[in-house]
Formats: sequence, structure tokens, C-alpha cells
Amino acid sequence: MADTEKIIEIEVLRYRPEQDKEPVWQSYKVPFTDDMSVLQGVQYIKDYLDETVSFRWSCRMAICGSCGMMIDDKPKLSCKTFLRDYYPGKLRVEALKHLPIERDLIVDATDFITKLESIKPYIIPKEERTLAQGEYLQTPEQRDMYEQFSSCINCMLCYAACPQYGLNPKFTGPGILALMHRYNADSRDGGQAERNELGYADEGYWGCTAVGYCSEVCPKGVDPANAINQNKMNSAINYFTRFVTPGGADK
Amino acid sequence: MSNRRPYVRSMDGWWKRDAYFVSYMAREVTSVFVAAYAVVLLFGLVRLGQGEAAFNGWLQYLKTPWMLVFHVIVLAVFCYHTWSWFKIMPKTMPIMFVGGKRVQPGTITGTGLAAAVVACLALLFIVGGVS
Amino acid sequence: MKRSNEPIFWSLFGAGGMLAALVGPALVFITGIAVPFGLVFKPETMSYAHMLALSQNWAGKIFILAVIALFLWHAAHRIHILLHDFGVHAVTAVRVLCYGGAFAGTVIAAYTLLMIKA
Amino acid sequence: MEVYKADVAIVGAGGAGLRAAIAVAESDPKLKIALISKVYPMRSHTVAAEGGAAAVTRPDDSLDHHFNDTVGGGDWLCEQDVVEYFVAHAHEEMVQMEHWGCPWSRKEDGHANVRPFGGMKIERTWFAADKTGFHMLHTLFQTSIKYPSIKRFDEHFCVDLVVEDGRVQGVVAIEIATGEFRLIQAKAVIVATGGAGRVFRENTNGGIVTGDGMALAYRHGVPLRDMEFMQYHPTCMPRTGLLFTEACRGEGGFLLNKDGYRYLQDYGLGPPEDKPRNKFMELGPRDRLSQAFWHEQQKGRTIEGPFGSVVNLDLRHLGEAYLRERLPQIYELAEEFMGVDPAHTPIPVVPGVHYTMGGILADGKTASGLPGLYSVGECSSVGIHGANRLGSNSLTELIVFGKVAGDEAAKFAKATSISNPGAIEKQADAIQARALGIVNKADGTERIAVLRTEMAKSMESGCGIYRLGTTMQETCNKIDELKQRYKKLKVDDKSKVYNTDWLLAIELGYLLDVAQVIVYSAFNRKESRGSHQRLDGYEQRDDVNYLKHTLAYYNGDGAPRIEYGDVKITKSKPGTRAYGAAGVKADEERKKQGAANG
Repeated sequence: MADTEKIIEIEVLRYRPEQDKEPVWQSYKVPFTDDMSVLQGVQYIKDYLDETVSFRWSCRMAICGSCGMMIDDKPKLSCKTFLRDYYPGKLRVEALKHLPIERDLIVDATDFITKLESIKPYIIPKEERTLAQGEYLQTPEQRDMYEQFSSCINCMLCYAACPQYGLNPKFTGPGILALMHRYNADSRDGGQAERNELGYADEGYWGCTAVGYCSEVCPKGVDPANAINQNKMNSAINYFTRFVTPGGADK
Repeated sequence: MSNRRPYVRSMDGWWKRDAYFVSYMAREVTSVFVAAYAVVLLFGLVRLGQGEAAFNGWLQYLKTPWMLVFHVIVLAVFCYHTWSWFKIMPKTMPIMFVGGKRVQPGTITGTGLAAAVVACLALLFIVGGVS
Repeated sequence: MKRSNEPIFWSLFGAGGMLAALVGPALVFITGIAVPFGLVFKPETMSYAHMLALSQNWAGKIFILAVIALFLWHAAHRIHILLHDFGVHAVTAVRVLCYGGAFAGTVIAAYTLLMIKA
Repeated sequence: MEVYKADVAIVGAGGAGLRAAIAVAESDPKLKIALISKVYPMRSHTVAAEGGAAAVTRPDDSLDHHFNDTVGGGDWLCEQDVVEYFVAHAHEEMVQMEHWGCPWSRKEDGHANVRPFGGMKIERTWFAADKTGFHMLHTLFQTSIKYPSIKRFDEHFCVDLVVEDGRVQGVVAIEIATGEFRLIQAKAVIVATGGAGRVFRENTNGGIVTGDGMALAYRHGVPLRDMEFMQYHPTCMPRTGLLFTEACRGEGGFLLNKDGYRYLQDYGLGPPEDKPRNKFMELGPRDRLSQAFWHEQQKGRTIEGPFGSVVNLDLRHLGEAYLRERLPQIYELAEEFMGVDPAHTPIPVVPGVHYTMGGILADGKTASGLPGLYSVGECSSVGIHGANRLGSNSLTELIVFGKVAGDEAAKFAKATSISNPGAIEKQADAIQARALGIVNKADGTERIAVLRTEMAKSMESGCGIYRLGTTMQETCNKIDELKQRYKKLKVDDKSKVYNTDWLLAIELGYLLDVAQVIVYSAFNRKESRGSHQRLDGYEQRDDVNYLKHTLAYYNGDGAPRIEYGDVKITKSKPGTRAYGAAGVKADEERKKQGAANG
């Protein structure tokens, strides 16, 4: 890694609701070294070039989920995207697509949070157990059935990748449906029937058209497209058998 | 009174924004050709019901250059359909384990494509054998 | 929340898609290219007599109906989504057009096959 | 100003704040809870904790072992009665987390698995791969949604506590999205805002870890305890300071110097063995390992990299499959951030600032001296970490004392009522005016980033792994100077919507207060203990004069007033703190002595 300083041009899509009618591009020249992330580039802008550029960030290590942005039109975590990969060209950063821009690189996350709250994202125990009885037993293989889907960091990159959410924000969307599947697939949980009321609706699994880009951009390998589409079969079986077997085809 | 004024960006032309979206739309557009092909077959079936002369007319029509061009395109589109169908298939299946190991997406796609090759060959042989 | 009726259409879509993916390329090659232009197969492969025989037998009837109807339902579902993707939001009209078309095709095919007596 | 009337207000929605909120909700569903956080809860820095959470689990382990590891690891500066409570309640809290869905890694038989960690005699660290903090935080956040009495104020930045009639009666926060102020009235307030690692330059902490709650309590006269004890984690990414969990070593990783030599054996941690052995070598405590790095550097035995001296964390012998299963996040960090494949190349690492051992003075029930004010988590000092925290004790602290804080605050809130709401609202108006003054200042000249960088650099030189009176004095002077210059701070951004510039300015004020406490506390402790090591004639531990807690009191514009408080000792008299073979010998001697005395 050479540590010689180079200059890269970063264009930021600015939107200041109190003064801008619509977003505008603004360009900055940022000195950088090869180890610097796009986030560090944007931080440099805020620290030394323009204090008014606003964005969210915290952990810098791809786990807190704050710093998602469109980087050259691809949804990415800016902390693990590196400036060197765009040099000597310039790069463009923009707030995550499909979500309303609150200001500069900050999107409105309230819809995401409201949906998260709506899916009962907690264990609804299949059988009650007291603390004195110790932990529920769960084999590594049972854990594997949901662990991947529990790795979602709520960064919303998948929402920026999902045209169905962009076209119809009533669609619950990839990340939240993956979270719903995480609980449904947990061997300790018995709340499938309650949650699937949403899952089986147009706003649930059926809002997805299997574009698959959500899984492509997920920085944590959650694969929301799989979480959603594997449930379409359950949903269909339940649809046709619900009158025959009360309680439906839920496991 | 809130100072917020969230800005919603337009979705116009979204499918041109990303190569991934372009390939998705290509996959979806295959359906137009599937429909067209089904209509051609339906037409043949109706003609069959109308008797030999009608059916032969349909057979003759298939031999026109336009229909050849059409079917060559449809063949290409069907091949793309087969490929894209099995490519998305791993997303539609629950997580599976064989011998304690997770079945990889590539394996599912590969198996599907292999099945398609076998089915196509079988159909060709059956048709060849019967006739 | 209201249960979606998608499973009906999605099941038909899936069945058609699977059928098309498995045998579609071979079928197109046979009916559209090889037989009309005298390649690979004998010229009488799709003769009136052969096709009539096929459509007079129950297995043949089912195969023909499956191919035509399921392909139509598969296509109808995707075209419906495609229009939505392109921003056509006249949901009901689009549905009637797509699924209505597939339904009509299915009825015509079934009726024709029933009319062909052994 | 909009007013929300709560029974209990909780500032900070990380692991501790969320656990406290659930405890209040479960203790009485009628209590209204306001959970205030400057970020969405799942962004809180608990998310970044990797390795695990300690609780006695195996049959060959005991509460006494955990107690001794913790107290000895803390160089006997722990409140021993509190540690006893802590170790006794750790396991049930782990099980509680399991019932709430935390995806703990499992053994084949379906029970939760435990892994070894530094300074621990027996394996007792519960883990969820190497994303334990992430999974605990998300589990707690998602579980909290079950309780309708928890009203969240996400992205609300707390600017002050409201103290009326000699007790805390609420907080004032800015709604970040609009810049509007909110008064949240509450009969009890729990501060759970996390540490202050951001006063340093190279650190493992997120950008939000700015000591907010510490500074707020401190400004209201609550002392900060033992703030000189800042933990350096021995294995961090050069320059960015990102963390490579101790579990790397727990799983069997080696630390090598430039000669490929496991240098820890030269610092009383040997002898080296191939397999990880508890309390030996790489499984020594963090302070000792970071100090060993410093000595290697002095001897010229570290490796010179583009970002200064490093040593190698060698995981190659563990193999790719095992690393991907046990340390997936570490694998990803090394690959994506450094271009290093840990299965084939050692990872260059350096020590970096990781954890604030000290914090808001609290008793074993998390109560401060200010009635109605509780604190929990890294911002708090209930007294279990002493002079050096053992890895995997902090996540456990969040849930054990999060529950205590919730229960205690609920009890307090039920027994009291808001007095004089008019006076409270008047105070809130004054707080608003002060906060607006920062952004509306006309004659400012100083830039936020400049002051912050100068502070961090100076703290690093004055309060590093080893400390000298002279450099600490320089840092004291520097921070005093920066506090003066802070008054002339210029905030460019004047808007109300997501004005992050304004928030950074307020955070800088918090950071400077905490930095000042750290360096003055360090300067005044004339001994070496745990993570506070001096090289200017105070190289030894001095139990005669300094078996004492440092208490730093706010003193307006001046330097903090430093006082000392007693350490609660119940069953472990201060002894030799040794690891490796020397540690085994010391243990035996203690046992013999104990037998002779008993």
C-alpha cells in the first residue's frame, strides 16, 4: 500500500430542504490514501471542506448499518467501499434510492422502522419456559436454518436495490420480510400463523417479483430474496389447503 | 410545524439504471414471446379442429421465412428463459442440507439446467421415435 | 391484512414457467424450425393424421392443453408484472387483459380438444 | 416546547438502555418509559462487540473463579460486593437472552457453547459467532418492541438533564430531524450512553461514542470514577483502530513479532504452548498484552508498516473453514479492509483504545448520589472492572445491571412524583437557549475538526499505554486550552433539519470535559495499576496510597477537583497479579496462605 497522497473528485448529491427545491450535485476534491474508505472521504469533506454536508455513520466496520449510500449508483456501505477503486475517475455519492431524502445523504427511515415494528420481530414461544429451566435446546443445524437471516444489520441497502419497493412503498420489502422469516424459521418460535397474516398479503411475500438484486447488494449475505421466495410456496399451499386443514400449512 | 420536506425521487426509467435491472427486465420480457408462441400453437390446434385443409394451411404458414425468423428468436428466448428460470430457482427453495452440508445455490441451478437438457433430449427422442 | 389471491395465478405461472424451462426449447425447435423445414425429423411428423391421432388420445389432449394453457398463464402473469414495472398502474384493467386473455385461450383450447372425437 | 410525561426516561438505547427499558416495562406495565437515543437503537455501539459475554456455565467452573478472575484482572480496584452480585446473576441473564431469541452458538447437544477469553481461568464466554454484541443488541431491540409502554425517541440528541428540587426530573433533547426541542419529564432517569473512546485518536469505537452521559452527569455534580483507566485492546487494525476480537486468540491465534517469535513469553505470560491455555500467553489480560507490544516496539522488534509499528496476529494454523465458522466477521474485516486473507497471511495489528473502565459513580444498584439518576453500561462505574476490564465482562454487565437499573428506577419512579412542573419547563427553556447559543454564535473562529484532532492527539501522547508526569501535564494544559478555545467555536451549518454539524459541536463539549477528567485523574494517580502504567518513578502498584478510587468532580471552568474514595474489599485481599506459569504459582501460594490463615 503506497501512502502517497492523491486527489479524487467526489460529487455529492446535496439536498437542503430549507433552501433547495430539489437535489443538486456538488463536487469536492479530496486528498486520499489507498486505505481510505468512501466514508472517510465524505468525513474529510465535512471536517475540512464543507461542514454542512450531512450523513449518518458510526462503527466504520460494516456492522452498525448507518452509512449506506448510492456510490456510483450502486447501494453500498460507504465504510467498506474504498476510494482507490474509483481512482483516477471521480465518484458520485447519493442518498439511498427508493427512500425519501431528508437531507443530503440522509434518508427517511421511518417507514422501515414502522414496518420492523409491525412484524412481531421477537420470539413468540412455542412452549413457555422459565429461566430456571435453562435455555431452549437448539442444535447447530436448527440454528443454521435462521442464523443467516438474523444477520441483517438494517442498513436498508436492499430497499435501495428493490424496484418493487420503489414503485410501491406499501410493499413490506426485503429486509423486513427476511427478519420475519428469521423468527418464523427459529425452532423456538411458534408465531408463524400470526406473522403470516402479513406475509400472505399483497404487501407481504407477494409484493416481490424475484428481481434478486436485494441479495446481490446485501453486505452481510442475508439473502432476503430467498427468505421471501421460499415462503411463496408455503403461502400457496396454505391458500389451497386452508379449508381442509384448519391452521393451514404453517409448520 | 415541521421543517422536514422529504424529497421523493422519480422511478421513471428505473430499469435502465443498473445492468442487473436490465437483465431482470429481459427475463420478464421473455413472457411476451412465450405468449406469442402459445398463440401460434393455439392457432394450430383450432385449425386442427377445423379439418385437414385448415390444418395444412397452418403448416404451410409455418414454413414462411417470417415464421422461421420468429421461431429462431423464440428459441433463443426460450433458452434464456430456461437459464434465468433455474438461476433464480435457489432463491425460491428452503435451505437444504445434504450430509450435514448446506446445498449451494450453484448446485441447485446446475441440477435444474441438467434436468432441462435431459427433458429436451427426451422429447426430441420421443418425437423422433414415434414419427 | 387481506390475504392475497396471488397463489392462484402464481401457481399457474410457476407450472407454466417450469414446463417452458424444461421442454420449451426442444418444443420450439421441433414445431417451429425442424419439422416445417424438414430437419432432423421425418416430414410427416406433424402431419394432419399424426396430430389428429395425438389430439384424440387423452394423454395427448392433456399435453397439448398443458402446453398452451400453462404457457399462456405463465406469460399473462409476467406481462401483468411487466406492465406494473413499466409504471402502468391501471391495475384492474391490466389484470382483466392479461388473465382474461389467458382464460380465453384456455377455454378455446379445451373446447377444441373436447370437440375432437376419437 | 413539546413536553412528554414519562415515569422513567432512559438516555441511550444500546444494550444497557434497552435491557433497562424492558426491565421497567416488565416490572410494571403501567409505567411510561421514554427511551431516548441519538441514533436508531440498532446503531448503538453495543453492535460492534464481537467476542462474547461471560457467565459461569461449565460444571468445572465456579462463581469464585469468575470473581477471582475479575477482581485480580482489575488489579483489586473492583467493588467486590458488586462483583459478587455480578457473577451470581450473569448466567440467568444469558438464559434470558436465549429465551428472547439471541442466536447463541451451540454445541451439538443443543446447549449454548462457551469459548475461552483473556484472563479467564475456565471457558465461560457465551458467543454468537464473532458478532455477539450485534446479536444481543438486535435481540434486545426487537424484543423491546413487544412492550407498548416503551415509547422510543429515536434520533433524539440529549442536551441536558433537568435537575429540580435536588433531584433529576427529566431531560431535554433535540429531535434531530427537525431541530425542535423536547422536554421529557421523568421521575427517574437512567443514563446508558456508553463510553468515551472517541477522546482518543486510534480507537475501536464508533463515531457516536462521545461520553455524552458522563459529561451530563458530571456537569450536575456527580463525580466520574476511575476515569484514568482506559483500556487498550491489543489487536486492532492499524490507523483505523478497528477491532479484531480477543476471540481470535481465544480460538488459538498467536501474536508474533518481526522474527515470528511469540514474544509474550518474555513478559511473564509463558511458557508458550500450541493450544490456547487459559490465562497463559495470548490469553493474558488486555493491559498486559498491550504493554508487551509497547516494550517490543522499544526493543525494535515490531514490524514497520505503512501506518507505524505492528505485530502479527497469526490465525493461519486454524484453517479457513474453522475461521469462517467461528470468526466470520474478522475474516471479512481482514479481507475487505486490509486485503489480507487470514487463512494464508497473518494480520498486522496494533493496540488501540477500546473501553472506558471508569464512569459515572454508581452504587451496586446503579444509583448515583443525585436522587433519581441511575447509570448503567460503559458510561457507568458500578465498580466491576477496576483498573482493567476482562474481555467478555462488559456485555454481561449491560444485561445484569441493565435489569438492576430498570428495576431500581421503576421503584424510585413509583415512590415519587414530579414537583413544580413550571420550574422544570423554565429550566428546559434555558437549556434550549444554551444549546441554540452554540449554533447561533456570531463571532466564532475555531473549527470543530481542528479542536477534536488536537484533543485526540494530545490524549494519545499523554494517556497512552505508558504514561509520564511531564507529558500528562502537557495534555492537561492542552485540554484546558482547548476548553477555552471551544467557547469560540464556529458552527457553519445553521439549518434545523439534520444539522449534524451542531450535534458534533455539542459532542465536542462532552468529549473535552471527559478528556479533562481522564488526564487529570491519570496525572494524580502516582502508581502503576492495571491499564494505568507510569514510567516516571511510579512503576509499582502502591496499595498504601492508591488502593483508592479516583473521584473527579466538576469545577466549572477550572480543572476537575480530584478526590479519592475507598475500595470495597470483601473476600479477596490485594495480591500479586500474575499470569502464565507465574500465575499458577501465585495461585498456589494464595491457597496455601488461605489454608494457613483459615
